[in-house]
Amino acid sequence: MSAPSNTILNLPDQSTAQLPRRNFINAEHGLLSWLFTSDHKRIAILYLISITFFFFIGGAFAGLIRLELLTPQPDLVSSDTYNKFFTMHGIIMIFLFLVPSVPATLGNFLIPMMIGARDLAFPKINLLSWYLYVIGGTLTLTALVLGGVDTGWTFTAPLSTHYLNTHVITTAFAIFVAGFSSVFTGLNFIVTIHRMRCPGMTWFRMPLFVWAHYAASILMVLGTPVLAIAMILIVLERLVGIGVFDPTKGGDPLLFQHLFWFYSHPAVYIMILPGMGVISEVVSTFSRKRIFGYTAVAFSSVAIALFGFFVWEHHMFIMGVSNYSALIFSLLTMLVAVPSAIKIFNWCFTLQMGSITFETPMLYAFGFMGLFTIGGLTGVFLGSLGMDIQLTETYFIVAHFHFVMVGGMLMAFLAGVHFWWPKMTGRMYPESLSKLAAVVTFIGFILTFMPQFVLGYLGMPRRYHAYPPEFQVLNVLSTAGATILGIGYLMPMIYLAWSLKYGAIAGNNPWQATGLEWQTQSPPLTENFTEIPIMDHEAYDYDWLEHKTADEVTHVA
Amino acid sequence: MAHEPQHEQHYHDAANVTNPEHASHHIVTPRVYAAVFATLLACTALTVFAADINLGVFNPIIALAIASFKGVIVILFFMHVKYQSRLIKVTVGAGFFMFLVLVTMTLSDYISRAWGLW
Amino acid sequence: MHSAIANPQADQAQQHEHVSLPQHRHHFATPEQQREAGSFGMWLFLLTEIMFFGGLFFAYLLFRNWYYDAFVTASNQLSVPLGAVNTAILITSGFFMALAVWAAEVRKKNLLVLFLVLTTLLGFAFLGIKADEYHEKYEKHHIPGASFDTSQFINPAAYGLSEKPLAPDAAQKTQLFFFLYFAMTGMHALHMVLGLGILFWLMIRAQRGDFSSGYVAPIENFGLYWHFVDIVWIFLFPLLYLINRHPLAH
Amino acid sequence: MGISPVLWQFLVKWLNASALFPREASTIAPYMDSLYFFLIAITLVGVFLVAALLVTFSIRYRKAVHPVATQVEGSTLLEATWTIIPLGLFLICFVWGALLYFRIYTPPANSSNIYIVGKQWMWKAEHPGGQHEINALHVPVGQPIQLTMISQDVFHSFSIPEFRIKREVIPGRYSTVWFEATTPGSYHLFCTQYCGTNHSAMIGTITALSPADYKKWTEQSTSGMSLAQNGERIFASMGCNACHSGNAAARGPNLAGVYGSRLRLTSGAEVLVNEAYLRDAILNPSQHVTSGYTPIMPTYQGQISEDGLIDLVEYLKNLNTNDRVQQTLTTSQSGQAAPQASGVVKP
Repeated sequence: MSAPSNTILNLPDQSTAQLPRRNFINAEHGLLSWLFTSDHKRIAILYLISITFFFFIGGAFAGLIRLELLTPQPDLVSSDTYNKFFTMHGIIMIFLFLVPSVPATLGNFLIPMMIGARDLAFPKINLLSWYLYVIGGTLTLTALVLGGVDTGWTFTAPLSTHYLNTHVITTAFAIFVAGFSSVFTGLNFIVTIHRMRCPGMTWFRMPLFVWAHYAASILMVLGTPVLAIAMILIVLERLVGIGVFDPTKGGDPLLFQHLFWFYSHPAVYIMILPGMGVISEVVSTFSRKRIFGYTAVAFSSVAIALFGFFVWEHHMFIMGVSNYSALIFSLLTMLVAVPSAIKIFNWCFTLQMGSITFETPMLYAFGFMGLFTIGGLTGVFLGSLGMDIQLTETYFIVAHFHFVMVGGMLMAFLAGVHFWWPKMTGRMYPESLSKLAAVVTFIGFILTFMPQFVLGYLGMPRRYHAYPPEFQVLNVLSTAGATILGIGYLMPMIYLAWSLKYGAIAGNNPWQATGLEWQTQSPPLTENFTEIPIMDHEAYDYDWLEHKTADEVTHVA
Repeated sequence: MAHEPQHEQHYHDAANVTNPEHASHHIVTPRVYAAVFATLLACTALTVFAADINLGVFNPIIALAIASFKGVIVILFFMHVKYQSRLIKVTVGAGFFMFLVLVTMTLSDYISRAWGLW
Repeated sequence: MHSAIANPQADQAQQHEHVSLPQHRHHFATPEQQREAGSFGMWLFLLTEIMFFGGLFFAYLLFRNWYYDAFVTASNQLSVPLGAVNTAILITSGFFMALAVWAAEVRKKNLLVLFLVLTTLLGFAFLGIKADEYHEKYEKHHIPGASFDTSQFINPAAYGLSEKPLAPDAAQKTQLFFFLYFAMTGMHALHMVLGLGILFWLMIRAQRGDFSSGYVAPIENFGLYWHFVDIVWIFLFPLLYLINRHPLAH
Repeated sequence: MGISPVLWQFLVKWLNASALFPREASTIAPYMDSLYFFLIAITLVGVFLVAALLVTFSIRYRKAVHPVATQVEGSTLLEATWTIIPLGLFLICFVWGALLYFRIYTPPANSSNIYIVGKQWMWKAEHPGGQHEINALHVPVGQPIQLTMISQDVFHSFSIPEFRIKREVIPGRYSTVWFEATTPGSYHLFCTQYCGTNHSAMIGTITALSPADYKKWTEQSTSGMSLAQNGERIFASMGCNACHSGNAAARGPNLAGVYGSRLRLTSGAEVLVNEAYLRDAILNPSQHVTSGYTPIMPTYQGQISEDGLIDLVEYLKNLNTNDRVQQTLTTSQSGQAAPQASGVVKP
């Protein structure tokens, strides 16, 4: 700590640095060694590749949607095609990207390492879960290739059950299968976190990343099956035509809404909670400081998970639910906003008295905090009953959930990927290029989605193929922003691939972070640790790190 | 065969302080199983019998009470939850709690729909 | 706190040399940890099953309250004796499964195999009776869909039934009952079929002696699954078969 | 160098239209806007607070200035502050929003009713006086208008952004919303719930007219037969009058003046007869049997369109006496053989 510098980056001497001779990547060779692996780190890499693939497919659809909306006239594609575009964009981004993004890649890779375990509790189920994901993804692509599906990702009955002739059954089945992938991931995490912690790793010594995943896993395990049954009922309704959701036969279309949102609201917490975990790690590391109010942040994750189950009806406020019931759900919605506010302020105050550096993950984390604050507070607009009437089903809601999901979750995902990239691959990404990407992403994002808030209050409905001409200016701005955003996402894709071969050797702990995953070699051994560590300090204990002797590092040269 | 559930030869790993809920294993005897089995059969007979008497609103309540009782003893004895760690007990509870949340919160809509005139 | 590395495996190996089993997976520190993780994982899986059936149970609850008369009449078409016998069969099957877990724990291989066989046979008996009930529904046109026929509910006297006749609009709602009946019992039967498949695999392994040396986790966890399937039926039976069995007194 | 002409054109277009907020054209709009501004204020304060904290701390505690971090455990007081203050603000949003919600979804007693039927992909508006409109709605200014809406197929949503109202149009159930237009002019009508292929073409124009203009429009566009008259015709042709004749010995209950009354059903429940009840009683009669009557009425599910149901409902709403019912009945009985045995349960 002599000369003050602007970075904590602590790389080994690059002239002599070498990747560890034995690590999980070179432990075995050949495609089959990957496809039949039970190593959580390799499965995480498999997930990373597959979700990146689906992210760019989903992103391509987003691009096409924005391109169509450049002009008010329905000129680029036909209405049916447009409807299929946004349906595919939604289904792929939500079920195949956002839900598994952080948990299945970073969570899978890091949770066992963070709690000092050799693997997840059920490695084979972990692999099964990846295969289920791939099957789900393949079925979705099948539906796409066969002609697509145009239900919207919400599958609203009776539209999806009686009035459409697209590949609803294939897609519903795809979501059913992908859902079980998510159930098994969540189940694996819960058991691992309960049962596999190393000696000394008490609940309140766990990194907040693990807490956030624990909370998200509870939601996955308890929520997803309800989506599964809703999808089965949709399929049966289409096949047999029996009328559980058909009012002419005595059914109730709102029953589907209840079952669907019972999962799909908690699902947004499944998506955002792991991202919050990433931000906790990043903010702590780059301000060299324990997270302000660790316990509050940990419990707020669990509180979000718990309250998250009690608010689903706010998606149905104008759909003909009982007004009294709407009151209860609106009140509970206000309560669930509080833990998120706690987290934001705790992260802010973690910076206070810190020693802050501004590496790429930190820039993404700042982006997350700003955008998520806007996304979260605009959620309060929608939870407030009267306001919801004007805003729901318009571009306001589109902007709101993109602020939370893209501005929040995707920023967190990129923060996490950059943060742990040296750990996962053993190499550094190019710092200045990635900083540029972070800034480009942020600007592109604001430009894309800010105009949509205005459009929403002006009343432009979502899922519109054509729109009145006075909305054009804002739509053009949004499309322009989307172009910049697209560049912002392509850049990491390219330079991260480049860094696999040409990046600087990272060494064990380039960020001088405190997590157990950083105390071992990069990339780690297949068995993570040569010996099971003993946790004898609190999480984010930078004093411990400073006084740690070299031999405490698990290392095989 | 049967062991007392606590403090016998099963180890408590001093290093593994992370698992205080660590429960020792308990083998349930066939005699207990047989008693539970007999109770279940008796309850089945009882529920069929009770269904044939007209008790008004109490019919479904009694039927569900008997079914719940049967479910609980299956969970406690056949599924060994009685001898399991608190974690497992909480887990089982959480499952039924979430089911009740699904039912009651959804019913809050259905029940009160008719209250207003809209 | 200088020695941050310990070797619990070595410590535990000293304490518990007898627990070293071939089924012990490398990433668990101890077999006990493995066993607890397995059973906890199974319980979490059963939680997802509760929520999965929960959606159907809620749909049933809702429509039963809305269309009570139709549900009563339709429910009276189900055979209580068959349902009760099936309940008894399933409970007995569960009883033998519980005994199988016991046999595995006390390492009695032949008893274990015997109990597994009995469990399986009773499982098949249950499915056989269920299939017979389904067939009867098929013959009476009570399977929801194009061939569904409500005339029996509108004019029961013509079919020699003492039921209260239903108005045509109410009679249509019996289709909802039968849909839920088939969806719930069908989903339950599907779980039974999967369970029977696993039972065969367990029988083969039990015969091989895999579970006679203290390694009982697969038997134990499958037992949890099988009992859960029992519990679902324990609720399905009164809900579907015994809604209101005294129509004349009503 | 000037602004490129394309960009200039865009700016002019945008600024000429409502730039950031839609026009306030109903009595609800100011209420909605004030809540909106309040929420925007909260958001701005929140965002500036977070941004200010981030920037200030980033500058003051950047590594070059503050090389060694000082470890702080947390502060219960601070954490309690940012738990309670947001909670308080959110609760204000809840109460304010709830009041507004009930205002928008509770029509005033003096509102006049217009029926809306949504179907893929058009809006039909039916005025009680018999004016039918497609993808258009003419309303008078200064008069509360209640919309009673239903969908023939899937979920639709009836949205008039300038009026700040929106309500889902549900298959199989009436939903209602109300507004009172304040400024004459024409406004957008959107379907905001995704409803299939031509969802974005399910739009229309709301024309708010001054009372005088509205009167003129009403007279010009009447179809000659009011909804109630149409309903009366259906009532006779479906044979409803055979049982609901109002005679003491009739098999069906007397329907004159039934609207707005409280009925006791055979199930023991007491219900208020409103539009929804009347519609449901026609489609699912066995669930709405008036106490003292037997469930012999057949269902008309699938036999009357939603428009026909609206006509019938409107007819029953205005039915104060059975004179004309009995008159029609006599004519039809003398004119031909016994009417269709519509009251009898079909075998």
